[in-house]
Order: sequence, then C-alpha cells, then structure tokens
Amino acid sequence: MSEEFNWLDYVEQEESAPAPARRSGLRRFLPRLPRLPSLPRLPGRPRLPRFPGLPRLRRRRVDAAPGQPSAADLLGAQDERPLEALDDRLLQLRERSSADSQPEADAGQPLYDVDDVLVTPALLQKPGGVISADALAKAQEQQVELLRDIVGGATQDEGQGGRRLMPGRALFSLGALPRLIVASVLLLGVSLPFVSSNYAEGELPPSQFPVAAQGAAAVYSLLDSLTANDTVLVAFEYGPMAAGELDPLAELALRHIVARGAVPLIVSSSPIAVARAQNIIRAINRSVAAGGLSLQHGIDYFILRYLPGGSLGIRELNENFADVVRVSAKGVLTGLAFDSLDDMAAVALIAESAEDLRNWAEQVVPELEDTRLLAFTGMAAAPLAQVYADSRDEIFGLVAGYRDAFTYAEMLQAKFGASKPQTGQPEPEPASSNAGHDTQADQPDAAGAQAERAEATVRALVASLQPSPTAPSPTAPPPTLTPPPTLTPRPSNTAVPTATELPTATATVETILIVEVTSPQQVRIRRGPTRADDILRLARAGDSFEVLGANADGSWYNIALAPGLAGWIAEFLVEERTSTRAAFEAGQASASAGPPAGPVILRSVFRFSLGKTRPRYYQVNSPTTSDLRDYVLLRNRSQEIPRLEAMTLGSLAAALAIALGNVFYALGALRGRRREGRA
Amino acid sequence: MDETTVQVYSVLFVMATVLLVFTARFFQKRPGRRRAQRQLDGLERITGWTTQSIESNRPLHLSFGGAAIGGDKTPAALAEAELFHQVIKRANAGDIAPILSMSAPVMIPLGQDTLRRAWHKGDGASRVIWYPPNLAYAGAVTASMADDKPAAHIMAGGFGIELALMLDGADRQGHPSLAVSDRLDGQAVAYALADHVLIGEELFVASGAVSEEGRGRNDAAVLDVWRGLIILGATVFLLLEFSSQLPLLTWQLAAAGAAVLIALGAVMYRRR
Amino acid sequence: MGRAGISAFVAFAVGLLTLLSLLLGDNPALFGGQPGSEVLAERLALPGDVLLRLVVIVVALSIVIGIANLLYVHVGRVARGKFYSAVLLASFAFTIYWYVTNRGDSSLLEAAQVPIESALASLLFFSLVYGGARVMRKRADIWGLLFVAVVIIVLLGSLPLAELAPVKAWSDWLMAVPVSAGARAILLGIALGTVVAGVRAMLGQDRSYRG
Amino acid sequence: MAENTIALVSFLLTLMVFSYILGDIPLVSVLYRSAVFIFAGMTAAFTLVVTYEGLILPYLQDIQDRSTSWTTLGHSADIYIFGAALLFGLLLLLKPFHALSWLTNSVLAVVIVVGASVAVVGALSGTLFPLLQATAALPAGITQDFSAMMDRLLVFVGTMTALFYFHYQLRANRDGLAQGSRLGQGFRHIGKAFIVTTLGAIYASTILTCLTILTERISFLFQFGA
Repeated sequence: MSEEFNWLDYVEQEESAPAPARRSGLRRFLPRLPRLPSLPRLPGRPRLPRFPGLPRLRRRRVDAAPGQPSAADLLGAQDERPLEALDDRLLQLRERSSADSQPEADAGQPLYDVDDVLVTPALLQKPGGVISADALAKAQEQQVELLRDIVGGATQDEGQGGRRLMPGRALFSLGALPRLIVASVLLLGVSLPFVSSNYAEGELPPSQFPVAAQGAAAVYSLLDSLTANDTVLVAFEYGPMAAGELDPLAELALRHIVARGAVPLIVSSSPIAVARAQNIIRAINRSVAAGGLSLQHGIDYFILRYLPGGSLGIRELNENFADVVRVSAKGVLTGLAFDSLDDMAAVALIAESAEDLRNWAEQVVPELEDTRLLAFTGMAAAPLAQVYADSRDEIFGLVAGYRDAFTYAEMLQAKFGASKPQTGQPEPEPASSNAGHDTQADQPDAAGAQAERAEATVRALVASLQPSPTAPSPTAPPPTLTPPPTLTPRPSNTAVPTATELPTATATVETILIVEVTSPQQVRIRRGPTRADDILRLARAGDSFEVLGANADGSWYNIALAPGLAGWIAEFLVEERTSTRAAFEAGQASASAGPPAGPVILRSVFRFSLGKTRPRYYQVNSPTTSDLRDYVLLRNRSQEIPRLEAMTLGSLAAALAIALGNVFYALGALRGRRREGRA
Repeated sequence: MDETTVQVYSVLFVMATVLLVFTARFFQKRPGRRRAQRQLDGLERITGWTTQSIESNRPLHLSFGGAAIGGDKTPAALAEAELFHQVIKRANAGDIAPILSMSAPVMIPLGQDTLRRAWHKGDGASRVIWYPPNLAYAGAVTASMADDKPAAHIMAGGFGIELALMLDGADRQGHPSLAVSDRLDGQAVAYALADHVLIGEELFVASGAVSEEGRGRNDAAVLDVWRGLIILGATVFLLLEFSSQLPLLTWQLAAAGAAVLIALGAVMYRRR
Repeated sequence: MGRAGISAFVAFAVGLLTLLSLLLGDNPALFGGQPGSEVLAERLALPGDVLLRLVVIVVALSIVIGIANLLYVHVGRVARGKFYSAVLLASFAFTIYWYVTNRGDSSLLEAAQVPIESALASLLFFSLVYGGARVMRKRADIWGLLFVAVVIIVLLGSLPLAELAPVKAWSDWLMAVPVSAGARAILLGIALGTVVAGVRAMLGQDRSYRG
Repeated sequence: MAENTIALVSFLLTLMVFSYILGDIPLVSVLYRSAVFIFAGMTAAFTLVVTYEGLILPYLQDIQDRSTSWTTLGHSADIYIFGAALLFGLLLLLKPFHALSWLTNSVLAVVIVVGASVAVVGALSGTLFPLLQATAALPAGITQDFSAMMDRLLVFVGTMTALFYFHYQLRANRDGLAQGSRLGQGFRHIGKAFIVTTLGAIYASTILTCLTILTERISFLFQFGA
C-alpha cells in the first residue's frame, strides 16, 4: 500500500492526528477504550496489578507482517488525551487506576491472562473457571470477553461459531460437506419434475383468483376494463435478478393492456430494466410473429427514459410528468403530451422488492387523484406490499408470484380464447365481474383438473424434450392454443369515425373549414379551450378535423371529433384550410379503412417530421393481420407446469431442511446447556 | 385524509421535530438524569473487531450496500456514514485502512470523506470501492473479500435479498458479520444469516451507541419522544373510534380510559 | 462564518426551500382557493421542481464517478496482478464496444447479464435455506425458535397440497395479522427515523458536509 | 446475436455461476468468480450506456437545437440546469482532492438536503400518516364481527408493542446499563415476538421468490440440454 502513489495527499484540518508521546501501562489502552467499565471489585480480590511494560503484545493467531508496527506500538505512540476531553466514566477509571498503581514489574515478564488479572486463586479453583463464578454479572462477562479480546486471551473459546481466522487452503474441506449435501438435495428436488412427470405433486393454481385474492381479481378486472385510447403507465421496477419470477407477470400485464387496445408507457428507475423492457417487448413480438403482428415503439407502446436517482426520480416522475414522457429511453422525442399521472388510466407497478413499492407508495400514491396503482410483485415483496395495499385506497390490488401469474394467464385465456371473435372493440368488462370470480373460485372441478393436469404433464414432457429457446418459440406454439384467425379491425387511435348521419345531399357542395395537425409531436385535444381542461384524445401530424368555431381570442379551435362530440385544440398546433365535405370525408374514410395503411402512413409522417431525432434502432414492420387477441393467447403453458411442480417440491425440501437443521442445532444447544448445568 | 390535511399535519410534524431536536440537546446536557441506551446486539462486538483488525493487520469491511444520498434513503445513509465514522476512528491505530464498499455511485464522495475524516493516513481512494447495484455488488464484494480477508464485515446500509450472498460468503470464509438493512427483505435475511444484527430503526441510533458523542443520543431521545406520543395518540384515537361504534362505550368512558392510560404512562415515565 | 458554516448555511437554506416547496406547493386549496392562490401554489412548487431536477441529474451523472472509481481501483489491482480485476475491466470494455458497434443491440443483455444475474439469484435459494437451517446455531433462544417456526409454516402454507390446508389457514392468518402488525411497526419506525434524521440533516447539523 | 449463440452463452454462464454450490475448490471457484466479475463489469457498462442515452444525449441534442425543449421549463432553463448539474458532478468528482472544500461540501449539502426533504415528505405523507390511520381506525360495522374485530385489535396491539420495542432510552441501573421497568420489558417482549414473526414470514417469502427464479434457471438448463 505504501508504495502506491498517494494521489489524495490528505491534509489534516479539523481532526489532526495526535503527536507521538510515550505512555506506559494500562493507560495505553485508555484512548482506545472509551467505554472500558470500572471492573468489579470482587470480595477478597487483590488490588488490580499493574500491567508490566508490555514488551510486545501476545499475538493473535495471525501474525502481523514482520517489520510492521503492532497496534500496541501505535497505541503507545498516541499522546495523552487532555483530561477535559475524557468523559466522566473514564475520569473515574483513571482516578482508580492511578490509585491502584503499583511499582512496575520487570519488562519481559509474560503478559497476564485476563483470568489471572481478574480473579483470585480461590475463585479460580472453583469448577467452571471464572465465567461460571456467580460473582460476574452478564454485563461483566461481556466486559471480560472484551478484555480478553484485546489481550488476545488464550482462554477465548476458539470453537465458538466455528470461526477460523484463516480459511483452510485444503483442496476440499470437510466443513463444506453439509452445505454440499443440502444443496444437492434441494437441487435434486427441484430438478425432478423436469425429468419426469411421476414426481408431480400438488394442485395447479386455480383458474380464477380465489376469494382470498380479491386484490388480484381487482387488478385483472381493472386492466380488463381498459379501452382503446387509454394509456397505462407500466413501471418496470425490477432487474434481471427477478426476471424468472416477474418476467411472466410483466409480459401478462403488457399483453393484457395491448389486447385491450390501450397503450403502455414503460418507465423504470433502474437502467438495466429500461434496457430489458425492449427485450420483453421483443419476446412478445416474437410470440405473435406467426400471426403477422408486432408491437411498434412510438405507436403501440413507449419506453420512456430511465428515472435516475431512485426515489428522487420517482418523485420527479410525479412532479414533472410532462417532461418524463417527452423523451424515450433512446433519447428520442416521443411526441407524448400528458400533464400529470392522472391522465393515465392506471399505473401498473411491477416491483421486485417491497422497497420499490414503498417508494411508489411514498412518492407517487399520495399525489394520485383518480388513477389507481396496480401492484405486481414477487413473493418476497408480497407481505409488505399487502400492508400498503390494505392501508391505501389508491393501491388497488396485488398480483404476487408465479402462481398468481399462472392464474392470471388462465383467466386471460378463458376470456379471450373462449369468446367468439367479434368485430369492433372488445366489450368492456362489467364491474361486477369481480364478484363473479369470487363465488365460483377456489374449488375447481377435481376430475377436470386431474385430467387437465395429466394432459399438461404429457405436454410438458414433450416440450422438455424439444430444443426450444428461452422465449416461447414462435415456430411451434402448442396447437390447442392457437387462436382462430379473425378479421377484427385493429382499433386505431387516429381513426376518426365518419359522420354517417349528415345529410348526403349537401355533402358534395358544402365547403367546410378544416384544421390539420402540423405539430410533429402528438397533440392533445381537450374538453375546453384551456390547458387545464381534460384531454379527450390525442392526435398526430396529418390528422384533420372539421372546425366548428373558435374561442374569443382565436387561440383555440373548437373541432368535431365524432358526431355529437366536440373538442378544442390549440391554434399553434394546426394549420387551417378549406375543403369540401366530400373530400374531407373521403380522406377520413381512407384513413380509417385499411388497418395496415393507417398506422403505416401516419408512422412515416411522424418519423420523418422528427428529422435528426428519428429513432435509430427500431425496425418498422407493417402488420398484416391485426387481431389483438393474439397478444394474450400465445403462451407456452407446457413450460409453466413443471416449474410449478418444481416449486412445490423445492419448498417442501426447503422446509424439511430448515426443520431438520434447526432440530439438530437446538438439540446440540440443549445438550451443551445441560452439560453446563451439570458442571 | 385529503391532501390539505396531510400537508398541514406534515408541516406541524416537521416543526415539532425541529423543536424537539433543539430541546433534546438541551435535555441531554442536564446532569443528574442518567439514562442509558438499550444495548444493541453486536455493537459491543465492534470494539473487539477493531482490535482484531489492528492486531491481525486485516482490514474491516464496511458496506453501505445500496444506501444513497439524494434519495429517500438519505437520512439512513447519513446515519450509516456516522456509524462508520465512529468505527473507523476506533480502528485508527491500525496500519490497514478499512474497506468501504457501496453500490450507489453518489455515495463515493461521502465514503471517501468519511474515510478521510476518521482515518488519519493516506491511502484513501483505493479503499473506497464501488460496484454496480444489487447482485453485481453482492457477488463482486463477496468474491473480492476472499482476497482481502477482512477481520469483520459491518454491513449497515440498504440491502435487499442479495445480502444473503454476502453473509453466506462471509460465513464460508469464516469472517464475523454485523448486518442491518433499512429494507425489510434485507433485514429478514440479516436476522437469519448474520452473526449479529440490528433491527430497523436501531440503525439511526447505532452511532450514538458506538461512541460517547451526544449526537446519536439526541436522535434517540427525539425518536423516543415521538414514539411515545404516537403510541399514546393512536391508542386514544382507537378508543374514540370504539366509543363511536360500541353503544356501551361512551366517549366519557373512552376519555376516562385515556386518562388512566396517560396517568399510567406518566407513572412509568417517572419511575424511569 | 467559517467554511463549515457556509455549507451548513447552504444546507439549511436549500433544505428549507425544498421542504416548503414540496410540502406546500401545488395545492391551491391550502391558500384558501382564492383566485390568486393558484399562481401562488405554482410559484411555490417551482423551486422544488427545479432543485429536484438538478439533483436528479447530478445523481444520474454520478455514474461517471462510479466508473472512474471502478477504473481507478481495478487498474491499480491489475497492476498488482489481480486476475479478476482484469476480467472485470475486460468485460466492461467489451460491453461498451459491443453496444457502440452494434447500435444498441441489447441481446448481450439476454445472453450474459440475465443468465448470470438469474443464476446468482437462484444461488440465494441455497444460501437462504442453508442459513435458515442454521438459525438455531446462532440464536438458540425463543426468538430463534419463533423465527424458524414461522418460516416453516409459511413455506408449508405455500404448498398446493390438500393435506396441508390447515397450515395454509395458519399461514394466511399469520400474514394477515401478526406479520402485518410487525411490518407496520418496522415501517413506522423507519419512517420516524427518516423524518428525525432528515430534519437534522436539514438543520445543517450533519458531519458529512461540515468541513 | 443468433438465438442459438445467446442460448449457448447463457447456458455456459449459468453453469459457471452454479459451480458456487461445489464450494471453494480452487479450480471451480475460478469459474464462479470470473462469472461474477464479468457480470459486474457488464452491469457497470450497461448502466453507463443507458444513462448516456436516456439522459445525457437528450440534453446534448437539446443544447444544439434551440427549437426544441426536453422539458416544459423551456430551452434556456434546460441548459442552465444541465450546466449546473455538470458543474455539481464535477465538484463531487473532485471531492477527494479536498480542494475548495467549502464548495464541494456545499454541493454535497444540496444533494443531501434535497434528498432528505424528499425523504421526509414521502415518509410523512406516504407511510407515517396513512399507516397510522389504517392501524388505528376501525372500519364501520366491525364491532358486529367479533373475529374480525379481534384481528384488528391484535394488529393494533402488535404494531404498538413492536413500535415500543425500539425504545432506547431506559433508566440506567447502578452499573450504567439500561434496565427498563418490568411492564415495559413485557411490552418489549411482545413487540419483539411480532417483529420476529414478520421477519420470519418475509424470510420464507424470500425463499419462495428465489425458488421461483431457480426453477426458471433449471427449466432453461433442461430445455437447453434436451
């Protein structure tokens, strides 16, 4: 160390190092031991002998490197502390020690052991030595321990805690054996279900959330009540560490949101999670690639810039939400414009630890008004998350762990897979669905479950024999799970329904005033002509609307959004021109007719208008079919079942190991105590 | 509670705390009322460890974990820095500087500062080690500790479950450990795996327990006053709630009960 | 005013400003909901917003300090012949190189980062079980016993076995009542400690920035 | 990277980490430790890259282009704030040199107190008040349901005694050691029971989480091996 360049070159200012001075005897220890207590005066104990001149301290088992000064030398080099600086207990001790002082013993005499110093020979003859002597209270014992520690007492219990100062250099020490055995047993238990289905234990999670998990059911129904044009903030508060547990939950939440036609905005206070969010979307895209679907950044979802500073970043998200949504993770303008978190339909928080949930509960939840926080957590965070979910109305519910993920996926499948393909947007889930889940859950049909499990394990076996990558394989989805192809038009945020009720006779000749959005970013259409009014919807560059009027100073246009629905848009965001109604309606119709055409055209306008901030990394594929259901249906259930069974066996093995180990140690402790008592 | 109520209460709470912080200092100076801090498991060990570090010429490893200033963990991080300051001062006589490790980069200046203040020799910069957060930190620290062979690990900071890896590593290598986390999952792990453990807010008074300086004790006094008030207030609140729901329990009865409780509390306080 | 005084004063002034701004800003109702109160509330919120943004960027930029520290420490160790520090530096350099040359391809993340981190997290399972099995060795008292009992009940309660239904009921009750109570107490305690220590830091009393 | 390469690399790295189970056998522990340090270097690199792309890059672009603003405060405010932050960061980087200590300390003070304010506000409005309210308040009609009421009361008693457990300042006995009253000691014991129960439950859930992650890894290993 000393040969290293001392680049800091410290200059002592406030707390300068003490100058060297000679000291001798016990007092050498005083500055280092501010709390050294007054030693008990045992009856008949001789006066405390003075320590000899300490030629060298008795070494502990590890020797200091030769040539380096020992602590004792250094301590000796410390100067006297001024009397005023000592606190009163030290003062007392000092007085007593000077009263007790005796002529110095010869240097070179061996250092007394603690017991020699503290105890009379009479006491030493008692069985059990000094510690068992009743003369020492527990606190005093601790002090004796301390003193021993300092002088390196040979009587210290070396076996305690099995500590060795230096780990063995042996190739394989026997001490590692119990650990290896426990690990092997656990590993074996967890691996068995992947090898054979004979070891399948336990029931699969219910296909609907039971009564006890009301919160989870609430989360499901809230996400299921989303509609197109809704935006959901999805917070990815987990790193790769929890990926095994939370990736399924995150994927399910995203799939559900997307399948309802809503747009997820992904945000995170962990940089790695931001980088991974893209991979999760890619995994979803890969799973639906067979259906020609893919999620597009900037349209179907957004990954926002990462929130540095932990809770401070989350606070900033809350205080300056408009700024956070402006920039994507790749440093590109998103074109999103939201004022506050209350513009979100919901906030879905996928949290790795209770700490993340606490951060959100402290920094975000108090400021939420109507928006609800939906919590998805791992098992570890569940107990604490439940406390917050119970104490705050704004935290809507909790989906925890892999088993809940399984149930969630089953519910999605039951809803989106079973119902017939319908045109138009999926119908909103009635609010009472929650109660329905509660009544019939918990007791799945035993025979059906059994059959299903048998089938599932067979499938699992098949799946485990096939080489397949981590993500659900796009080429070989289980045939039973493939959804029927449908022609449902994809709900588009930009499509404005055409006004069919208008009289067609006048339509051909009527000249109308329209405005076209020119701002490169997404713009907000509001309920009233101020920025404080609610946002009705968003519009992109190229969208045009019929003008119905303007406000007094002409800074806002009143525009028609749909028959009977009017909104306001700021003047500086649009360009005004005239057109005939027929031409306008034809344009609207073409914009909303072909599902592939609409988004693609708009996307290119959007992209090019951004110039240099054009995203560099995203490929743009135009979707061929557009069934949002695909997003929720394609999952690889056959991989989930062995995992669930492995979890059952694993926790059983863990419980057994913990129980056995502790019984062993408890018996050992009892035996030790009894032996002590007998002695 | 609506927003305005919360704001008003918060302002009152903060003002009262400011008042208490100052009056606690005043009370602490008063002679005659000798009080002791509850003993905290493991803190007594620190003296032994520092001595061992000095004698065996092995460093202490002080770990901040994920604690960071400039976030909601700021107060906890400061309390930890103060604790480490006291520990380093005790190890000061040795030759080998303690190792401070952390996973929040913003803690590096604070760590270097803590070391510089308490450790009166050079060789500071290379003893403050940063690794990226969580598991990377836990894994890398554990692996590099096999080389550094610390006399003991004092892990006081923000740890999640990755603490298990660090404590397991310490156990394997035979190093004693003291752990406390300001996160509950880390706290549970610490309770099971560490040789010595502090729980929850004991962290905030640990520095006061290690040193004789009054600062940590002031904090403890303020915390105690608040805790007493909160327990009392919540109990009264609960009784009032009951009185509004149970026909038998009128508010007079609740008030009487509260008075008895307050009297009991006062008696207990006097006795102490 | 000494030099320590300057930073203490800065701490006090900035702390007061931020606290007031965060506590009171952005709620016109607090100022009686009068016409001018909205402007007042917004103005009061502004310093908090600005300082927050500033500190957030500072904290984010501190990663540079972290990297500088990493390089300084490990280059020094490599010079002393430490193999693993070389591994770390090589991995760091390679990742940067990969990311720059492959234009943000994050498949390296999936190929290396995720497997290592997941595998490390899996190792925690063994450490936790092994540590859990030895709780009574370190704490052979009533508290150790209670701890182990709760661990076993919750573990068994998580099993989807019909024979263990009563254990599941206990475990659910444990979670709903005592665990909830204990967690609340610890959270309240930490919140209380945070407020007291935070207020003290704002009063300019902390060692870390004095001198 | 091709799918197969990704899978192969992850398979090997997973095995390298799992070699930890075998213990401190010199040749084996090299694998584990290399994996860990690869991981640490990679995480550091990714953190740097994401910070650059998501935070520094937008500001740099912002400075070049006057027409856009990355925040609602406007172009010039962005630049001032970013410049100040750069300066602050630089000063923090220079902190170990101990030059201009009053300035670097002031910077540290700003970071600390802004963080502390956020912490105080969050702890009060997010944890302290809501949790206290949720603990002490009784939902309407709870007195009709005896078992629910008892649970509620138990939560209350548990919370308060566990809170009391943390009490520090006790009366000193003759040896200068803390020794509270017997009643207080009883309360503290009850409180500690609640705390230990909580820690135990969290410990068990932590085991479950790690088990879930382990099953994912093993599932991956088997898939790859098959």
